[in-house]
Order: sequence, then C-alpha cells, then structure tokens
Amino acid sequence: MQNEKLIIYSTFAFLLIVRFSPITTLLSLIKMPEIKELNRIASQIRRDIVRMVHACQSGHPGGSLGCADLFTALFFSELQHKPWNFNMDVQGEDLFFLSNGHISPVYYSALARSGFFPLSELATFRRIHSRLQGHPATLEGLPGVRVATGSLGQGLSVALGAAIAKRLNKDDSLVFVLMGDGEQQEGQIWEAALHAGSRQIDNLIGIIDYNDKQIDGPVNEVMPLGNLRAKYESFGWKVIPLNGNDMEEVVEKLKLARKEAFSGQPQLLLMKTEMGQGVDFMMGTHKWHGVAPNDEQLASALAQLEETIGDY
Amino acid sequence: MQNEKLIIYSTFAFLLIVRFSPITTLLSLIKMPEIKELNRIASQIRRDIVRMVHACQSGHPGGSLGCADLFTALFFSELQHKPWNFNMDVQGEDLFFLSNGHISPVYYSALARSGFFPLSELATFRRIHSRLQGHPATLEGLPGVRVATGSLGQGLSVALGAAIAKRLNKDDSLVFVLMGDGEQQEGQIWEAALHAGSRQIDNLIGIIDYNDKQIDGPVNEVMPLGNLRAKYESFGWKVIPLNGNDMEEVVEKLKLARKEAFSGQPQLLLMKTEMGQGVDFMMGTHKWHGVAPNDEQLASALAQLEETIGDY
Amino acid sequence: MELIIQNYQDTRSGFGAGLVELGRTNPRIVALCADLTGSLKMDAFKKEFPERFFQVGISEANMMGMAAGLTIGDYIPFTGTFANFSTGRVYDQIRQSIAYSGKNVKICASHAGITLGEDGATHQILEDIGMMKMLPGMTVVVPCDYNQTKAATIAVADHQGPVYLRFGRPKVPNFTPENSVFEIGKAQLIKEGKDVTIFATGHLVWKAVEAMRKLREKGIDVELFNIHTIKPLDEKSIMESVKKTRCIVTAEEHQKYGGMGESIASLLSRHLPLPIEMVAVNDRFGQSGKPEELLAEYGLEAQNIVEAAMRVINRKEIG
Amino acid sequence: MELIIQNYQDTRSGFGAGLVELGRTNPRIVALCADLTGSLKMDAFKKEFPERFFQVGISEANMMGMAAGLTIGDYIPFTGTFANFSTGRVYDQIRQSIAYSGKNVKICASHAGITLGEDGATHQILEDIGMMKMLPGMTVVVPCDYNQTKAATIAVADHQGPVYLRFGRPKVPNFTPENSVFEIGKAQLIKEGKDVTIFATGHLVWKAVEAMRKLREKGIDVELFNIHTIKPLDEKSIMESVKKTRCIVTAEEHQKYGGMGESIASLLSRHLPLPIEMVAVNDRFGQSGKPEELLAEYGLEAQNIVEAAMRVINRKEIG
Ligand SMILES: Cc1ncc(C[n+]2csc(CCOP(=O)(O)OP(=O)(O)O)c2C)c(N)n1
Ligand SMILES: Cc1ncc(C[n+]2csc(CCOP(=O)(O)OP(=O)(O)O)c2C)c(N)n1
Ligand SMILES: [Mg+2]
Ligand SMILES: [Mg+2]
Repeated sequence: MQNEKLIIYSTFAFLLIVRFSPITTLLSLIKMPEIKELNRIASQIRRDIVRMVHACQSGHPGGSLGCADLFTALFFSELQHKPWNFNMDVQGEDLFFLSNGHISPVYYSALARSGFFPLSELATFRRIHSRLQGHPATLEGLPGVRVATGSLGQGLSVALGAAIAKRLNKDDSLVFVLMGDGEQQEGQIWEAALHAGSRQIDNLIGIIDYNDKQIDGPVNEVMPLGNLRAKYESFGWKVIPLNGNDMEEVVEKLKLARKEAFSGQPQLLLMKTEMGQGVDFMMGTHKWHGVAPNDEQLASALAQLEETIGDY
Repeated sequence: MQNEKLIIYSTFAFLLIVRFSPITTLLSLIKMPEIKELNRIASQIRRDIVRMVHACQSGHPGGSLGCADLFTALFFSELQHKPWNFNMDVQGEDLFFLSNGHISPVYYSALARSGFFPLSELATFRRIHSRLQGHPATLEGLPGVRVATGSLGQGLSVALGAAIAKRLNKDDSLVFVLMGDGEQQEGQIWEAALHAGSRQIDNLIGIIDYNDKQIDGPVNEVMPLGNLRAKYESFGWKVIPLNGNDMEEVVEKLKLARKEAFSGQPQLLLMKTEMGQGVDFMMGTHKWHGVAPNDEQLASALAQLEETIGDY
Repeated sequence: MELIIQNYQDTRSGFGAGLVELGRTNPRIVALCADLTGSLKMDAFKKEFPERFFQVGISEANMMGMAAGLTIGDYIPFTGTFANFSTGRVYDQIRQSIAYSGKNVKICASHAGITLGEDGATHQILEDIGMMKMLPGMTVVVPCDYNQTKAATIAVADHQGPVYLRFGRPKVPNFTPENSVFEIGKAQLIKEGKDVTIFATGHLVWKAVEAMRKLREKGIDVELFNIHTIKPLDEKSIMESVKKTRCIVTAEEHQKYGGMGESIASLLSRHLPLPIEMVAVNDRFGQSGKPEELLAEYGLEAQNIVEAAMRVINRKEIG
Repeated sequence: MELIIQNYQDTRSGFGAGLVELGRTNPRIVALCADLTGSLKMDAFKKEFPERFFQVGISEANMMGMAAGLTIGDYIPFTGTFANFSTGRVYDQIRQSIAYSGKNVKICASHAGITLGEDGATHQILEDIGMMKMLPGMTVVVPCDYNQTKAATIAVADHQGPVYLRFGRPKVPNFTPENSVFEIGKAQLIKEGKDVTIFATGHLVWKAVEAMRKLREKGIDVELFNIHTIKPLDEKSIMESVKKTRCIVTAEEHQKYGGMGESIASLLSRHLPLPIEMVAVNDRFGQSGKPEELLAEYGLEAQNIVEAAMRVINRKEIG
C-alpha cells in the first residue's frame, strides 16, 4: 500500500515536472544516451588533436581541445548536411565556417570522423602536399572546407555573405561560424557584426570560443574585451551564453539557436571554454595555444583521453 | 520705495540663481559676448567653405558646413596651442586630428583664420601644387596638419597613438579627433575604440559628426548604426551628447570634456549636426556631401551667410 | 581598328552600363557597394535589381568577405568601390577569402590613378595593378575606354575565378568599337608598325594613339598594343612584336615600380633583353589638380610617350 | 668577406636582440606588437622597457595608426607582427598614415616567405616586398642572417623616415660578421667575379653562397651581391657589376611578380638590357611543409640558382 501510494505520487510528480518543464529540459532528458555517445566521440577527437599536433610538431592544440565538444555537437548532432557528398556551393544544407582557422586540428578530426574524407588523411596534417594545410584551405580540395582562413577576422564576413545568399536562394538552412575571442579585437569582425545586426541577418549563428586566452596571454590582459555580451547586443545581436565544455548544454543551446533563428536578429553563442580542455597540463594557461607536445607529454595526454571509437 | 524693494528682491533672486546654478551655466552667461563673437567667425568660415568649394568646383561642403561651429569653438576657444609657431611633433599643446578628411574646407578655413597660414592660400584649395590638398596632407608642409587623412577610419588610431605619446611624455594637454558617423562603419574605428576604452586613454576626446548622412543617403539607411551611444559605452567610453550647431553648447561641452579628462575613460562627444547647416538648400539632404555649388547657388548661399570678419 | 573618337565618356559609366546589362541576362549576378553607388555608376543596377544589390556602408574589408560568401550561394558578386579601397584597404581579405580560396568574385575598382583629380593622393592609388598582379590566380583587367570597359565588365562575368577590373573617373575619348567582344588575356593590336612597340594600358592607350600620330609625322612607324589584360600577360603577342621592333615603350597610369612596365621588362629580360622606356609615375605620390594638369605634372602625356619612343629607338640604334 | 657559418640562428632573433639594444641606447624607441611578442622576439624589450612596449592585441590596422601617432610625440615606433599582417593587412594604413604622412615608423615583419613552414599559405606572404617597394618614401630592408638583421634593426632607427624591415622564422646560417655596421641602400659585395652576377636577398643569400661554390667547381666565376636594401636600390653597384659580367641571376623568397628581380629587370631594361634569370616563386601560393622541403618544392634551392646561372651564361654567350 505505502509503496503503491509512493509510486502513484511520484508518477504524478514526474508528470507534473514533465508538464511544466521547458521543452529543452525534457529533450535533454531524452537525449541522455546521445550525450554520452557524443562525449565518447569528443574524447576521440581530443586524442586525434594531440596526436596530429604531436606528429608534425606544430599546430594549435589549446583552442582545438577547448572546442572539441562544440565540434562534436555540431558535426555529430546539429548540422544538417551531407558529409559524404561535399559540394562547395551546395544549397539546402547548413554551412559551417571556422574563422579562427588555427584550430584546424579539431576541425579536420571532426570532418574526417563525420565522413568528409578518409580518417587516414589526418596523418598528413601540415605535411607538404597534404590537403590538411596548417590552416584550412580550399586550394587542395579538402572536402568540408569552403573558404581559407588563418588570417584572423575574416570568417564572419564570409559567413554573413553565405547567409545572405541563402536568403536570396530562399534556402532556410543555417550558417554557423566559429570565432576566437582574441579574434574579436579585429575591426573586420565589427564591420560584419554591424552589418548582420543592422540588416537582421537571422539565419546566421555566430559562436565565440570565449576561453580568455590568446597567444600572448589572457585576453583580459592582452586587450580586454570588457563586456562582450553588451557589445554584441549593442550591435543588434541576440546573445546566448553557454558553457562550451558541457556537452549537454552545447547540444541544447545549438538547438535553441536553431529554434530562435529567423526571428529578426543574428544570434551569438558566447561559449565559455577552457583552453586545453581534457589534458590537465594544457589547461589554465595560454601556453599551449600553438605548441606541440613532446613524446612524453603526448603519452601523458593520451592517458587522460579515453580511446573510444578508435585512433586513426 | 516699491522700486527699491524690487531691486533688492531681484538682486537677491539673481544672487540665489547664481549661487545654485551649475558653474557651466554661469560661465555661459559670462561668455555670452564670446559666443556671439564665435558665431560671427563661424558665419565667415561658412562663407569660406562655399567659396572654396565653388572656386575649384569640387570638394565637400555639406559636412564642412555642419561642423563649422565645432571648428570655430575648437580653434577660437578651446584648443590650447600656438598657431603661429607650428611644430609637427610639439609637446605641451593640444592636438587636433581630422579623421573624416573630406571636410577639409572647414578645417583649412579654421586653420587659416586662426593663424596657421595666410588667408590668401584658401584660394589655392584643390589646385595643383597647392598645400591645401583635397584631403589634408603633410607632404606639402601645410601648418596645422599632422597626418594625412581621406581614406576613412584611420584618424582615431593616430590620435590614440598621439595621446599615448603624451602620457609617456607626461604632457597633460589633450588630443581631440573628429570623425564622421558614416565613418563609424569602418572596423578600424572599433579596434581603436576598444584599445582606448580598455586601456583607459583618458586624455583622448573623440567627436563624432552625427549628421545621419553619408554619400549614398542617411546613415540610418545605408548601414544603420543603431544605438551608437550604447556601442561606445560598451567599448568603455564616456559619451557626452550635444547639439553641434548650438555654439553655446559646443563651447560648454568641450569645456566639460576637458574638465572630465583624466578620469579613467576616453570621452566621446556625440555631436548632432545638420549637414549643410547655414545654407538652406544644402540642409536636410545628403546630396551636398560632395558637390560644389554653381554660380547661382553660391550667390544664394552667400546671401544667407553674413560676411563678418572679411572674405579671403 | 579605325581610330576615331566617338565621344567622351568615363570608363566607370561603361562599367555601370555593363553591370546593368549583366543583371538582365544573368540572375546570378549580384553587386555590393561600399557607400559609393553613384560614383561607381551602380545606380542603374541597384534600381532595376534592388534585391540583388547590397549596400554595405563604409566597410570594404567586410564587403570582400561577404562577396566570397555569396559565391558559396552560387552567386557571382561584383564589388564596387574606389580602386584604393578595392585593393590596398583589403589586400589580405582579397588574398585569403577570394584569391587563395578561388572564389568567383569580380573586384570592380573606379577612380584609379591620378586622373581622379582633385581628391588627391590618398585616393589616387598608383599601386593597385602591382598588388593584384602578384596574387596567384587573379586576372587583372584594365580597359581603355567606355566601350571596352562595358565589354570587359560583361566578359569577366563569364570568366570563372577572381578578377580585378580597373577603371577611372574622368571623361576620356571613347574610340573602341561598340559592342565588341572582350577577349581576356589577349593583347589588342591597335596598329602594326616596325620601329618601336608601345604597350599602353587604361587611360594611356589613347595618349599612345596621339603619340603614335606625332611619331608618324617624324617618320616613325609605331606598333601599338592595348594591354587591357595585365595578368595573364599575353606573352606571345608581346614577344612576337618585340622580335620585330626590338624596342619598347610602356605607358600606364601607375607607379613604375610594380606596374605593367616592370612585368614586361621582366618578361623580356628572361627571354630577349631589349631597351625599354617606361612612361609611368616615378615613385611619387599624387596630388590634387585637374586630370590633364596632373598627367602633365607626372609625365603621362602623349608628348612623354613620343619622347620615350625617340629615346628608346635611339638606344636600339646605338645597340 | 670570409664565408663561414658561425652558427644557425633565426633572423627574427637578430631583430629582437637589436631592438633591446636600441631600447638601452635610445629612450625614444617604443615598440608595438599585435599579440605575437614571442614570435617576434620582442619579449626582451618588453621585459626591460615595459612602459615603452605597447601590446595592441590582434588589431594590426590600429597598430599602424597608433605608430604614426606616437611619432607625433617624438617617439620612434617599431611595430611587430608577421609579414603578412605587416603589409597586406594594413597596406592602406601604412600608405596614408605612415608613408604619405612621412612618419618615422619602422615596420618590422617576421615570418616572411615560405620558410615559415607549416602554417601554410595564409601566413606565407610572398608579395610584401612588392607592396612596400611601390610606396614612395618607403625604405625596404631585407637582411640575410641573424647578425645582419640585428645590425639592420639598429641602423633603421637612425634613418629618418618609414622603413619596412623583413625577416624570417627558421634558423638559418649566420655568416656575416658580428657587430658590423649596416649601410642602408648599399648593395653588399660578397664576392667579386666575372662570369655572372647573382643578386640575392634575405634567406637566399646563403643559398647563393652555396650555389657560388658549386659553380666554382664548374669553373664559373660568380660575382655575388647581397641586396639587403631593395629600396632604394643600389643602382650604381648593380650597373657596375653587370657591365662586367653581362648576365644576372636574381634570388629571393618572394613572388617573381613584383619582387626584387623585377626591379632589377626594370633597371636594366631602361639602361642596359641583359639576360636575367629569376629564382623566385612562380605565381603560386605557398603551402604547409618544412622550410627546406618548401624551398625545394618552390625551386628556391642552391641548385636552382646554379641552374639559373648556367642558363643565363648560356644565353649571354648565344648573344
Ligand atoms: C590577422 C591575424 N593576426 C595575427 C594572427 C596570429 N595569430 C594566430 S592565432 C592568434 C591568437 C588568437 O586568439 P584567439 O582568437 O583567442 O584564439 P585562441 O588562442 O583562443 O585559440 C594570433 C594573434 C593571425 N593569424 N591573423
Ligand atoms: C576607406 C574609405 N572608404 C570610402 C571613402 C569614400 N567616402 C568619402 S566620404 C564618405 C562618406 C562618409 O560619411 P560620413 O563619415 O558620415 O561623412 P559625411 O558624409 O557626414 O561628411 C565616403 C564613403 C573613403 N574616403 N574612405
Ligand atoms: Mg581565445
Ligand atoms: Mg555623416
């Protein structure tokens, strides 16, 4: 009897909670297994990053590790596109641009693992004649990359142009673009931000890797960005803050942004991350922005990152 | 008796008003004659502008006329410098930079009339071999000009550098820089604004000619700036709005900015003006941004602008 | 070619006319402008195709990136601003987002050279050809008059890949045939001759025609080419001509450093070194003045080409 | 000059060493950096003179304007960032606020050319010399090794006017004498010879030394110049040399278009047309790879200089 009552009550309570919870909370409940799977993929991507950078003894592990969760969420959950059939000027698919091109390791790993090109090619990263250039490029024809980046500050403009093209084409898929926080110091970003905000380009979703790190130190010392949220808001954007190293939140906020698209404003995911996330000695510092681990450091890093779906 | 009482009462009232008025109001009372004098100079500068632009049948009357009051206030009241002894890299004097270099007519007129170079040289504006280039330049050695402008968006950075140099030199004079509102669409402005705000360059006073006009139309249509005050505030500036075509207010707000200098923030005078101010057919439109009046239009313009201290 | 002045027109108007015609025939053409719609003569396009016209305000860097992005939606973007703000202001953006990325963007640049006149040096870019020719994959086109600018505008739309199209502000003689087809990469033979070859580009082609006439009076038989495509350079036509004439004058409204003349000097030095005289701006900034006054001041008149031709023929003869 | 490798060092470290020395001797020297303090080797200056070091973050355009402004306070600003971001990213800012305004700014550019290696084409500027040489009033300096970069850094501080100082990332042979005086504008004769003149600049000077040795084995007597100042070009030394050798190889880590080779071809075509072979990047973007691999891939090795010399001597002999 007591137990029965308990069950009835708790079922009732559960239904009540379900009834009045925001839809996203519910979705996240349903998605629990997916999140776990995504975290497994992210762990593998992190392994790829450190292995790629170690293999060629150059490249940018710090920002890449910090954004591994975002890339996993994007390429294995959010983006609606056909990796197996890459077409530079495709219509009807979501587009993703990486403006802070130096974090190419995480980009390449996510592209390869989601089917854009053979996994084995990750071994050619930064080598001569490779399609996997130090910074993402199109010249060599790497599937998944639509514009070269590396010189900072340019990607938002390109994404903006692509978003406007979609509007012209009556194509209701979305354009995502990731930028660095240090990169926000580039004036071209603000030209593009003004344009997107003033012209209400609402199929455009900007994401900032808000790790408070750049090459010379904390962003907050090198050239403080102050209240970045207020800046974007004053430029006409809707800002959604999130923790970029919480897979559940990343998935949820990406979905939220999609839901809120086409409501008259570009959106910015202001994504707090930890540079070097997942590798203890790379966290809490800007020092690993662009330095490769040595053999020992690689071993230590890999020991912290579970091999889940197989190394390349 | 009644009269005596009245006098006593009104004197008392006057003293009361004086006692509790803000100091600036008082100053403006005292300055009444100065304001009148400044307005007379401004009228003459406006005559110079239309005559210069007419003479060479090119140049930018609209923005120049709108800023005639500001230039008068700056060069005949606020700036502490030695026009008769121009030194490019002077210390201990206020500096002025014109970032929106196309409004050179008002600049040249103010420079000449305040003693930087002979008035007669205004007749050489935009002619070959003149020191009065279409846009302000240093190559020909025109006194008063410290950097070339014309390509928009660069002047704030230069002023910022000069302001930082003053701090290094322990020089407590100020740096003023005028910009256009259309010019705010240039990304470099925001790079400099971020720097000045984040590093608290508080001997720098920016001024925006907020006329809501640029070449192709109203700023608010060409590429709306939205809430410009909020933008600058979010970039760490203190913003002082004013009417740039009210001499009294211009003088007062310039003084206010000087008083508030060195308090930890760069300051922005967000100066509402009317493009073409003073010449009825040039007002209320962007059309006179960069068009010269013909003979008839010149006559009509001059008829509206009193010759006060003598044409060049 | 008959060398008759049909009328005086600005090359930028040729661009405007070509652009609006393109708009009518090709729905994938879009145009962007950085607050200079009237100056670039883009009003007609804007009026007829408002939904395909993008006003970007005074943000040239952003415009170049946006243009690159628009190609991804399968559009053919034409950007419009002054030549300085089309190149020097945005070189890195063109380099990375357009040239290196292989994007099909047409960079349309008005008010090139000193003939923009009174605005002065800040606006008078004399280095844009040099900048654009250095970019791998970039096609650099400098038509000589209104008709040719219109034809070139139409031609570059059909060319796959980034193009820099340079034109100017003042009204100049319009002398090439109307509605002729513009062949990118092909040097245009204006007149055959045997004593000296003049390679001219842009506004200086007509000056070279004038020079040619003066030289004829002196008994000198000029071969004249309009090098309307500076990259890729028509090396074959150039080499064939100079094998015959064995001396060269180049004429351009550009710095000597980095210009067309240097490209030709480089070509010849690698294959057939011959005397060259260059009519170009000699390492000076421009200044305010009337276009014709400035051409005189900077040594870019027909007479300068005549003198250069005399000098170079003399050098050839001394051997 | 004795041609012995003293050690292997990066030219950027020469810059860093020169800068800190300048800081000690001249209180008017200030330095600005756009978030690349370590890469530019400016840490020592920053540490010793924190109040004269300005971190500007990733805002190169603003940095150039600020540098111009600092001269007005009577400082001598040295700006530091990668060569691409020192030129292409900020050309219009340099042009207007610095060169045309005659400001005493030293633009110090690291990671020039393909030898920066793995970062790839977006960072490997091969057009910077071309851009900077076109600017009136600009001095363009490209030292060849660590010692010379240090000396050049110190020398440019004494030169009144804007300077572009180009150096690189990798460790390369350091062979010029320590603490020698750097003479801006003077071509440096490395070895006299009579069969061919090689004009090399930057990292390719040592490659030219290697080539010279190989050529000696073949009985070819090379005259070798280090053209460490590309503008103003030492026309006198160049002309004197080529009058003797009558054929030329140029070698530079830059696009052929717009580079030093073109400047020399232009000079010769105007005075004494002679065969030239150019060792330079032939109209391609760079790519990722190790510096030495890339030099091979792009044809910038000693062997390429050797072959160019053989070809050009052959052309001279055919006549
Ligand atoms: C225009 C430009 N200037 C400078 C650089 C050199 N650079 C590469 S990454 C970087 C720091 C970027 O900081 P942030 O965007 O925060 O990326 P994170 O370090 O967090 O990965 C700099 C200065 C560049 N690539 N492009
Ligand atoms: C970098 C750059 N782009 C474009 C131009 C051409 N131009 C000159 S003035 C102007 C409009 C400026 O607008 P605003 O700053 O509001 O000045 P106003 O028209 O009010 O005088 C433009 C686009 C320029 N001079 N510089
Ligand atoms: Mg960061
Ligand atoms: Mg305005």
